[in-house]
Amino acid sequence: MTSIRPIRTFRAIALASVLPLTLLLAPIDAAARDQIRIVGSSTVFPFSTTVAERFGRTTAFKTPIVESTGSGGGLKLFCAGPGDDTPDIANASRRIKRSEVELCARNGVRDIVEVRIGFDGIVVARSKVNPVLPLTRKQLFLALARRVPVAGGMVENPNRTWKEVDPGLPDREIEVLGPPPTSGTRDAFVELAMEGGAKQIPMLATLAKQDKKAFKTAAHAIREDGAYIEAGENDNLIVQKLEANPNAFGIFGFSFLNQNVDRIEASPIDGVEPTFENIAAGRYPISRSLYFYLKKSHVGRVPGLREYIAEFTSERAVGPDGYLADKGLIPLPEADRRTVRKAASALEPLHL
Amino acid sequence: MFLLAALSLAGMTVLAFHVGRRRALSKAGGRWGSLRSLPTQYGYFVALWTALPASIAALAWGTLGQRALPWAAENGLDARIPGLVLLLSTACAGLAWAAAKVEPSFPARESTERIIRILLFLSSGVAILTTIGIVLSLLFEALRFFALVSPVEFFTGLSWSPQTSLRSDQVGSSGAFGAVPVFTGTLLITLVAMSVSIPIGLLAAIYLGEYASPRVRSVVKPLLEILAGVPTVVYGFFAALSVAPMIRRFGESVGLDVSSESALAAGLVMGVMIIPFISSLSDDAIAAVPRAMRDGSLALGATRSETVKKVLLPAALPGIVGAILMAVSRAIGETMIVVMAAGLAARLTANPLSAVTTVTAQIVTLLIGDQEFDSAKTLAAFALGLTLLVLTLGINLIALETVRRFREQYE
Amino acid sequence: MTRSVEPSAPPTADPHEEEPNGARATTTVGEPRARVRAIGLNVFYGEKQALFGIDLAIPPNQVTALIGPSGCGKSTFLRCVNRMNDVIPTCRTTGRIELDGADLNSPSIDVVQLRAEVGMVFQRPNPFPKSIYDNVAYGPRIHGLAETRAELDDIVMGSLERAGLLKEVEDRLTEPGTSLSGGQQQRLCIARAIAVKPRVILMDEPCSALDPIATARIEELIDELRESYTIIMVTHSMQQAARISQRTAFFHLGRIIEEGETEQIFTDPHEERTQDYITGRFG
Amino acid sequence: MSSAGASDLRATALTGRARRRLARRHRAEKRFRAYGFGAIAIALGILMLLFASIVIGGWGAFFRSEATLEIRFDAERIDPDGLRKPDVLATGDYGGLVRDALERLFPDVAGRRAKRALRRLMSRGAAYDLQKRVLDNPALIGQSASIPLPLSDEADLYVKGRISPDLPETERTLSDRQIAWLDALRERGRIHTGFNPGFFSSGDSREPELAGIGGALVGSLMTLFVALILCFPLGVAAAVYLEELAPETRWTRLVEVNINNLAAVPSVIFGVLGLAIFLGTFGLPRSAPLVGGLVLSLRTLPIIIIASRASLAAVPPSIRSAAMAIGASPIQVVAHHVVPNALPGILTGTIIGMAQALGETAPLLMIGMVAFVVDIPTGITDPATVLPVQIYLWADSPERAFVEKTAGAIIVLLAFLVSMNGTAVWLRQRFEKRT
Repeated sequence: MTSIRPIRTFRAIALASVLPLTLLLAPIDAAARDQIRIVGSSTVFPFSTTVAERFGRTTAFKTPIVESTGSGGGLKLFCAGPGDDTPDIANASRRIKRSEVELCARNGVRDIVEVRIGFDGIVVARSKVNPVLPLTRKQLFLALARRVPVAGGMVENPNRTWKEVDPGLPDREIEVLGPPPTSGTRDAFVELAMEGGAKQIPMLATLAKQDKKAFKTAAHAIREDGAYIEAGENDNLIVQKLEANPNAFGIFGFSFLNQNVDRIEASPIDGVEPTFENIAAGRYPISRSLYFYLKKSHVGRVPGLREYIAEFTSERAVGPDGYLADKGLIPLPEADRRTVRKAASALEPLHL
Repeated sequence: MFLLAALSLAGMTVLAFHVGRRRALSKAGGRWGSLRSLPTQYGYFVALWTALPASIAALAWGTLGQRALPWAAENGLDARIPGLVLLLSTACAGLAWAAAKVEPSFPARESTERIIRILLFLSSGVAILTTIGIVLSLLFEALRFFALVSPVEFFTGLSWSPQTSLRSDQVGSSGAFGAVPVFTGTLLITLVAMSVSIPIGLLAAIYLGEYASPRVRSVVKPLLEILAGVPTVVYGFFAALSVAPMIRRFGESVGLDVSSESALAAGLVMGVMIIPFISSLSDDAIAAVPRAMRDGSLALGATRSETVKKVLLPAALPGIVGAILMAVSRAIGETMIVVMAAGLAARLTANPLSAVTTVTAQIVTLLIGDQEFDSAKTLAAFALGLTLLVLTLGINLIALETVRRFREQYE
Repeated sequence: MTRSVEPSAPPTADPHEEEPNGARATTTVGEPRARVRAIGLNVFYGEKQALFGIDLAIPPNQVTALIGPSGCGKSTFLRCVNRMNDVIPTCRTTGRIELDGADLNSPSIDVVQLRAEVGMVFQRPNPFPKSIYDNVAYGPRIHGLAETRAELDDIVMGSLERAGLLKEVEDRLTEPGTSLSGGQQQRLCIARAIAVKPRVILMDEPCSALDPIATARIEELIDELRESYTIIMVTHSMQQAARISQRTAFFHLGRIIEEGETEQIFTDPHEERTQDYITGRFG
Repeated sequence: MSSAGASDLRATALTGRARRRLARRHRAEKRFRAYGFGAIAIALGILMLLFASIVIGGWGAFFRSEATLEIRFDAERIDPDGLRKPDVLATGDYGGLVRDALERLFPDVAGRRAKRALRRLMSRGAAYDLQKRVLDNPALIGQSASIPLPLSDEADLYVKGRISPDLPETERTLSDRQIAWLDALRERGRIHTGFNPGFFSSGDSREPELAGIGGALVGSLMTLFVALILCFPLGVAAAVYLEELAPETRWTRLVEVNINNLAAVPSVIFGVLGLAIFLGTFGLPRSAPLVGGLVLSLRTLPIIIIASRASLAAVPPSIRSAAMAIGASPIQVVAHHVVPNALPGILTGTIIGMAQALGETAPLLMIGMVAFVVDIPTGITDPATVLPVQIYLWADSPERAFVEKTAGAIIVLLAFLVSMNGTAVWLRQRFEKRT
């Protein structure tokens, strides 16, 4: 035991054990917040962070902190209360729910400002190895719905191959990698593609007129027998899995298609290709709006909030030639942009 | 500011140590013999009484006084100053009180040791506090979930499909919350992982312990341990992008229908991650078998492998079983690999070639999803977490009990 | 290549090839019949030499006691006879050691077979964590000495009987070997060793961990076993050596100082150092 | 050499059956040995495969390409009113300077689209770089200088050879024209690829060519520091209490079961705990290394306690008896003799626990550390992120160039891990040599 001197070691240990006690002091240091805090959707995250970074670099304000928590988790934090320890902004890939607004109000978060920032197209894509396969929403519905109409009744989806869905399609097994039920992307896909497809089937179309609820139950359920594979929220991973598995289709956001044009190719839906122009013009059927929500009460308390909104709604950010377009955000029509900009700068509260 | 506070407290503690020691010496008139304890022990006594109350005060201020921060900010005050003052004055008071107690007849060592004993005892209680904290932070939300979904459905339902609606104007699909497929998925992946890691880990441990030269051992063992340290995110990519396609191609070449996200891929990679847990812990267990056992067997003319199989492994069994159970709970708790490679489809199947999901993967996706935060969907995560906690507790109790029984038998 | 007797000689894969005294292997003619014979045996642990040119002949069916102060190389010598030194990676042997004329360090020697021929009993009893029966049956099982269960039973019972343990454990054969007392455990280990029917039994201070009563029983047993086995025993107890051995070798600093009939060594040693040791003046 | 016959021990006694049996046993032995070797070969092979694939993919992250441009610091664009006020200088149109310089290099480029395509060759960071230069030295205004400025992520990938010009134009993110411009710049010797110090020193960025792991690295170190100074003393104290002082009671058994159970609780649940207790009850700030460290210390505590107990138990009882016999109190025995002797083992366990904490992602998801943080944190209550989270975030970014950055960050993380494991090994070997 020559290399360790017990007594000295003991003193070192004694001193080391004082150290954690000093940690208790750390909260003393927590001063009032001087930077914007943003939480929410992972879909809005790339755009929100781009604006935040630019805002931080070109103004005297600190760069906002943006967290990727998912829309629901973000709104939960947002609605937790009006204090400085809650976020100022929540990003969402869907509109806020009435029940969420009510909950916010119960917690003292009253004046919420809604800002719509643009569109996100949802694409159905496949590896470039195969030729482009145009699809219709009806075909998507028949391939992915849990129950489909056969001979006047609804049965568990019997279609194993695309050919069974539509004789014009190739004789390949149906395999689609898509978002899980917890995802806003899935939600939008179901509402726009599946519901749209269902409406083209006469039997369901009549049902839609008679019993809206029953129709939606039929239209929104996605099959769970393995043809539709719930892959995680990581769209990059889906893209790479498509490369490894050329027969599978993937469902994900437009910006990932944009960055991987050398590897994957999107199917035109109802004859419309998911291009920047088509989505912006509203021609592509599966696209949704992206939002962020802001606490009016924090404006003036947290430095830079007003300026951040101004930057986010400015033409150089969300315009057709703006830097967010480079990142894959599809701009709103010009009139909408103007309305949004005006409402946002006036901090008009949300009315559902 | 924090640094200033920490440094001043540390400084005061060191100062208190010297004050206590000097004071004891001067009271004793330089004659150590008249002191009941060593001078340094008086030092420790005073130092303890300086640092301890001050830290408790700081904690109290940090958690309670912090709430005063916004108020202070609005009134143009720096709320940190009173905290610092509180800290230093408590420290001074403690120092003064303890220093006054320093007398040659004062049993400083006993006094200090009593405090240290209490501190050590409290440290051991942190584990219990943590468990209580975990249970509490899961329980309430889990109860809210069970108010929405009956526990009978949760524990016995064979269909997991949290497809409830995201918005009120939508209609949810099945919205089934039967957790059985989620747990069987976990079981399946764990089984695959174990069937990789147990043979490889155990054989590696045996080779390193019984055959490899010390040089090889000293290089290979730490290399193996790196496998356990690689972040699971990295493994997730490896599983999803390298292993899964490989299995799929292989499966297609022999005419099997393999899902592109298979339990097999996730399980194999998880198994690789777990190898070092098994190999390191079993290596220790085998090395702990007395040398005399090994020599006794060899001296009877047993070959090394016979010695290993017939003497060492049975003797090391409790340790190995413990290692395996620890690895099992690690596999059950693993999240990222599954999220990336096994998919999220909850299917009741025993086929490792199909996509399954696990409890942890569901917890993560439920918690960070886009759905509304007051739905059964989000709350389900807490119910799953609580069930998982109870489950691992059960495994551990069994493990401890098994190990104890084996020990009794062999000691 | 005759340098190999020097401590600094490089380890050789095939030590007996460079055996400098190889010629003496043929000089066994005329000497008394020996079961184990060492000729110029050197053992090194790394750079350190533990045995220096040991020459020793051990006759069959006798108890040979190896005595000497701690660290003198007795146990090292013992472990050469069943090549247990192979377990130590740094250990290396030159010179010759024979069992019934067969060179034990020859590469053609199968260590596993050798150890079946040369049993060993250790300082501390080391029963396996198995039942009493399985402990004794271990050797016969691995060497395939019994074809049927009945044969195995015979071997086990016979060995326990010979080790004088059968009466004590007859009705508890399935209990773990570790449940026995120290002396019983040691006799179990002896039973385990003789179950393989070895020619030689090595004993490394077999009684040092036992109380006097258990020691007496073991000594009795050793004396009985002498009839059928050649026993080499390391001991620290002069009395024990005097009581039960027929021949004694005195080791000191890795060399044999003196070797011969026990009676002669203890009553009329030729060497002064032997005299000093057995009378307790050093050691 | 002895005769062949002499080498066979029981030449006459060994029957053919026994001989075959012996041969079979030796074959079994060889087989078993081969299995063991194979197991290690498989494990190490996978490790190598993993490392090789990461290093090949991520090596490029340590380099970046720059183009040297003739920048004219035009007062019109930066400081129209000529007052040299810093807040005016900060908002100047530095992107315009870069654009001007490019257009001077390629005067025949006309049309809005073409000019935009040309501008997109340069990183947005070029403007930030010029802004910093001017703020540091306002005298530059009105001057000209030739300055190396970063290329955009896609141009960088092309220069590094990761985008093939042979692909059809529609299948790559760079157009034929952009590639022609880059080739022209290269011919004129204006493009250099060199070590990218920014990768280690900068914080996160949405532009792959500007993004660095500096912030995450500092965040990781702070988080680990907090976790270490908490769980090391606590872990050792708990281990000492349980192993040395505590009587065998229900309480100690309860604690023991608890510790073993905590070691197995999924780490994501610790995140839930941190959210409820540290953020909810104690009101600590979100995304702070302080909270991350607290959560990770609870996660690592069981590992350290288990390792410390094992190494305390390995201290020979004779040392305790010896100290006890000269009249040391139990606490003194522990403090002066047992703990110092067990220290190497304790430290090894601590390092391994820390290495695991270093790689954790899931619990930090819950306490807000999965965040975009540009500023490098300066204290443990500043918002920060950690390396594995940075990897997780980059892996989810659409830009292709982040693939390389992700692998680069993984290399750094693995390097940390390997060096921590190395330290543990070194300690262990020192310890083994001593005893």
